[in-house]
Amino acid sequence: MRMSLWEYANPKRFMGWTAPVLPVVFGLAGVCLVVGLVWGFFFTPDDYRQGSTVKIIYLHVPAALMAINAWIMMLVASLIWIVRRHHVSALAAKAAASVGLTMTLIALFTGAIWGQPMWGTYWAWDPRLTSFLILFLFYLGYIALWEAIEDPDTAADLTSVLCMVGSIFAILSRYAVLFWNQGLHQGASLSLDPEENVADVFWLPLVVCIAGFALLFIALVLLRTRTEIRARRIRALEARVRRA
Amino acid sequence: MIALLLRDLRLAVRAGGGFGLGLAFFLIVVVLVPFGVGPETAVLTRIAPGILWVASLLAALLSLDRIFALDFEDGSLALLATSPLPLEGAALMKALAHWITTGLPLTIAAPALGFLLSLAPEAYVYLLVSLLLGTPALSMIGTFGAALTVGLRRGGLLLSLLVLPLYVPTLIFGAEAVRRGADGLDPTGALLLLGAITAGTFALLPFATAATLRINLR
Amino acid sequence: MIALLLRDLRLAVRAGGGFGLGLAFFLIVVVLVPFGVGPETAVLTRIAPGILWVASLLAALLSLDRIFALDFEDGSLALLATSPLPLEGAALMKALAHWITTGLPLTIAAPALGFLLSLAPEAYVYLLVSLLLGTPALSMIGTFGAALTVGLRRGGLLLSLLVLPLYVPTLIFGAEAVRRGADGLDPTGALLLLGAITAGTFALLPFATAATLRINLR
Amino acid sequence: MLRVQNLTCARGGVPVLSGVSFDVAAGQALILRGPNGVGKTTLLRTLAGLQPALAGAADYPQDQGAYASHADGIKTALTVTENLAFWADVHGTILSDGIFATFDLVDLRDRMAGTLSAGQKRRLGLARLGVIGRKVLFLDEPTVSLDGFSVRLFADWLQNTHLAGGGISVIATHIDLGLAAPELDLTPFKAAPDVGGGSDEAFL
Amino acid sequence: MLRVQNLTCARGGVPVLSGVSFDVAAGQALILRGPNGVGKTTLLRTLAGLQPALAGAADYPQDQGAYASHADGIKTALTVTENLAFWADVHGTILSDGIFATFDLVDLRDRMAGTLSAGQKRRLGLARLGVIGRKVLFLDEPTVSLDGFSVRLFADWLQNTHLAGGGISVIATHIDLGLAAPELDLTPFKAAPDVGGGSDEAFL
Ligand code: HEM
Ligand SMILES: Nc1ncnc2c1ncn2[C@@H]1O[C@H](COP(=O)(O)OP(=O)(O)OP(=O)(O)O)[C@@H](O)[C@H]1O
Ligand SMILES: Nc1ncnc2c1ncn2[C@@H]1O[C@H](COP(=O)(O)OP(=O)(O)OP(=O)(O)O)[C@@H](O)[C@H]1O
Ligand SMILES: [Mg+2]
Ligand SMILES: [Mg+2]
Repeated sequence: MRMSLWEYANPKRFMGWTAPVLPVVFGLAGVCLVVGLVWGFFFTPDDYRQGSTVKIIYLHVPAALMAINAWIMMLVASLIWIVRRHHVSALAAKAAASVGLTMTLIALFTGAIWGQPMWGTYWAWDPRLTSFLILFLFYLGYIALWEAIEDPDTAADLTSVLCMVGSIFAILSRYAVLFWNQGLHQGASLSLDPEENVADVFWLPLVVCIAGFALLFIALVLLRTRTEIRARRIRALEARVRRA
Repeated sequence: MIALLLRDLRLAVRAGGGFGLGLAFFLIVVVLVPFGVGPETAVLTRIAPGILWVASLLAALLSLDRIFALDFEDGSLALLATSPLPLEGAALMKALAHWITTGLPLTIAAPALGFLLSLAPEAYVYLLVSLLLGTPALSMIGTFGAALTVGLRRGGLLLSLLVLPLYVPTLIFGAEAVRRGADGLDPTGALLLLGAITAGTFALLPFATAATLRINLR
Repeated sequence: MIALLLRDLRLAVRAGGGFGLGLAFFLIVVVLVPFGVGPETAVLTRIAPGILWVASLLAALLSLDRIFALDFEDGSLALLATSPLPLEGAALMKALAHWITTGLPLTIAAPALGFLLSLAPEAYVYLLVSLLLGTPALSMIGTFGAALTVGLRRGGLLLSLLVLPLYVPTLIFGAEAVRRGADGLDPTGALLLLGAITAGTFALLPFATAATLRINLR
Repeated sequence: MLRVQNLTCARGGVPVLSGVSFDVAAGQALILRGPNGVGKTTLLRTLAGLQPALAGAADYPQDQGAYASHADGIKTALTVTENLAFWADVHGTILSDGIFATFDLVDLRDRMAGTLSAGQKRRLGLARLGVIGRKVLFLDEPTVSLDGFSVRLFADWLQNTHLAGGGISVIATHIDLGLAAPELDLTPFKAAPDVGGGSDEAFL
Repeated sequence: MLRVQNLTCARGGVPVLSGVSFDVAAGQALILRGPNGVGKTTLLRTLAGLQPALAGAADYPQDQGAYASHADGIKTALTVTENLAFWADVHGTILSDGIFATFDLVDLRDRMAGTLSAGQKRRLGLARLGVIGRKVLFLDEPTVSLDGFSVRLFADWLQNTHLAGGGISVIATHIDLGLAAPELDLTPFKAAPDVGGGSDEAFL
């Protein structure tokens, strides 16, 4: 019998195949990050306008990208939970949320540190910054809802609904914020149009860093999902012992 | 469904004046701001549209947790869920009742309070229109948030945390419309978007709310 | 009495993170104001002290109705009233627990939020000191208000209505202290008055609160 | 007719009862017995469709079930009549005057529900059952706080009006109602510690 | 010893019972009977000092009274042990292990009170009485929702521990507790429509 892809989402199987995969992903993430950051920090020239401060881009941009990706992953995982009720996907959504929150914070902090030399202020109500602040609030609410509900299945259901409704409103907020204020922030640095891209010397290490962050994100989500599965397993065993 | 609306309105009136109090809170927030910010008219005029909108948002927020909490505690909600009334309809009626007891009186009173904050004279019309268009969305979104947190004790603050980011688009378009009106610019775009949000929330959120309630009643 | 304090803190933590949420509400109010008022830094700097104080006041307010409501509903309050614990002590402990879960985290976080509103750099110290001196008064006054409305369903909004005027002096002196700090003036007078209010409320209100509770328990 | 087959139900994600099967014919009542915590409330809520069953099924005419427990949805700020009228409205039935007499509420018609004594409030809660006109009643300790006279009043209504009209009811109680109805002891159905199906099932 | 003399008590500003007099000696219990709405709850709350009497007085050793009703101050977010420990702390007593056995709570010690069944929660509420060490207990329907076994458990504790230790208790109940105690029917004390003393008295 051919095994369905969904079989990998069975908690036991998931624990099985992630155990060997996890160190590999962590290793790759480490390699990419070390290469990308060292390259970016020590082997690229200073920017003619921004000086050495430009180098914070190697943390800022990948973190910002991962912050958005984490939300998208949460949305997909929530949909899978609603449709197919695979416990692993619900827990993966929960895992992605805390990683996403951390990435959002890193993007906000590095952005703020960058803002001081660039715009002369740590914080401005620029649309992109503002969108990120709103994203941060969404993450906070989502995680708080997970924490507030006792029964894990109920929590998974409710957070899934919140994630779906929240996604619509997050997109709406993005447009609203653009409508509200035109900003100071840079445009996209990675674009198909070569004219718009940052110079190649900055670009290559940036790509490596983004790959590193992406791998790190995957590794952290896997790790946290495994932790959540273990926690649920302990819960189940405790319940069984209590009843016996 | 009308029975539910009437009951909720009657309860709001009986239990210590539901109508008056949302309004009173709005009034007090508007009054507190000059104490905090200082009495200069120029500054107040400048921030009036924003403060009025933020205050109506907070006034709406404050009564949200009552939408379902009492019905949940005394078992009405479970009984409603097993009654012939579709839960989607109940959600809609709850939002409507909340709007009638909070949003509507607030909208009617807002011009008077704009006065306290020296709102620019041109802006009054837009303040009224934007609140009329926008506050129903606040009630509907809030009802959804209330459904999410209904089983939880001390859900009140969690509710604010969940609902406030959802309020952002409504707030931005609403305040922007008033500000543009005050500055003599054209606020139609903002008003249209505001209307679209309200229409969208009323089309979609009753279903999300009903689903959430069903989960929470399990 | 310590047992009551510990129990309340434990309940706050268990029931969905009492600590985090008051804070979150504060954060969100501060975030909403620029959406309403517009993003110009000059305006924001100007109104930052007032908004920060009004926001902490509202954050404190939002959780007030929980101080006694749950204990009243499940009968704990009647049992406490017939226990050897003096009700005055219970009132004090309730206010303290409220402050620890709301006022304290809020004070600690306020500088970070001042940042979002581009608060003048000189004002940070005074923001911190004024909140540290003033928020306990907010909790104590709020506890008194909560005692007044404890028997009433939908007491939440009535509570705001009763408590907000009582908050006015604290708000005025608190915001004034920060504004003076921001403008490079001497804020000592305002801070002293703020401290006096806090001392006064803690000396008197526990008795008023206990008396109110006794009446409401009849 | 109500047919319950091999039902497993859970509370807090833990299976509580498993393999519950019984039939109740139209015009019959069934009394659930069992010590505190055996799962009577859980079973009734599952039957009423308020929570999903882990396994098995309960069949009865759709939209004919009604659940009643301690929390009986009485609004303290409405009068007795207003409370009943609301539920009649929601269920599209008519509030007849007879119901007040049946449940000894005639003197209390215009009293705010919040000022009733425990037993009076309970009678109001039971009167709701007479108003909504549902055929299959799931009753969780319906006579708590009632005095002997009121218990008989309720038993009479159940026997002579509800059951006589082809109704069904499943009643969990620790008190003897004086009904001529079969009893079912739930103790044998207590879920074994290793019975499957809880919300953590997949993790074991 | 508890001595009640010519007590008149009111609810909602209306006198409900008047001229209630009785004595209960140390080591004795008194069971209050009467139909729903006669005023048992009102009387017990008045005796416990939760509401003022319109006339008459109740004498018993000060600070020895305790009131227990349905609303028994259980925090759903605390465990069974934490709930009891809190009340022990407030009353300055020590939470002994034996209390869990007495009220059949041993298996539930670390369970959140919110996850208990109705009867289990009631047992927890009763266990509080064993913890606080008060001598004069005013109990309003203490055995509601309890199964037969638990009712006996409670009656045993009351008889062999509380009363045997010189305690007093006044119990309103519709259920037979199996206690050898005198009963008092409150029906004769029902306040006549023209008895004075309500809050509107001065305006009549
Ligand atoms: C706290 C404040 C900030 C936040 C939340 C923030 C957020 C973001 C986000 C979300 C991105 C990725 C967007 C994308 O690639 O689509 C990004 C990229 C970028 N940010 Fe920031 N930013 C902040 C401050 C700053 C500052 C102060 C600067 C420097 C002046 C800056 C410069 C850039 C640059 C150059 C990029 C790369 C352009 C791109 O890939 O889009 N950011 N930032
Ligand atoms: N979250 C939970 N975790 C574990 N067990 C739970 C949880 N919630 C409830 N239970 C247990 O489930 C069992 C069934 O409870 P239920 O309320 O159905 O009992 P019951 O038969 O109605 O009892 P009673 O006669 O006391 O009302 C009880 O033993 C209860 O302790
Ligand atoms: N506000 C009010 N106005 C008039 N009568 C009231 C008011 N509140 C309560 N009552 C009446 O006072 C009487 C006494 O109530 P109480 O709760 O003491 O009765 P009880 O003997 O405990 O009854 P039960 O056995 O049902 O618990 C009841 O008849 C009740 O209807
Ligand atoms: Mg039960
Ligand atoms: Mg009673």
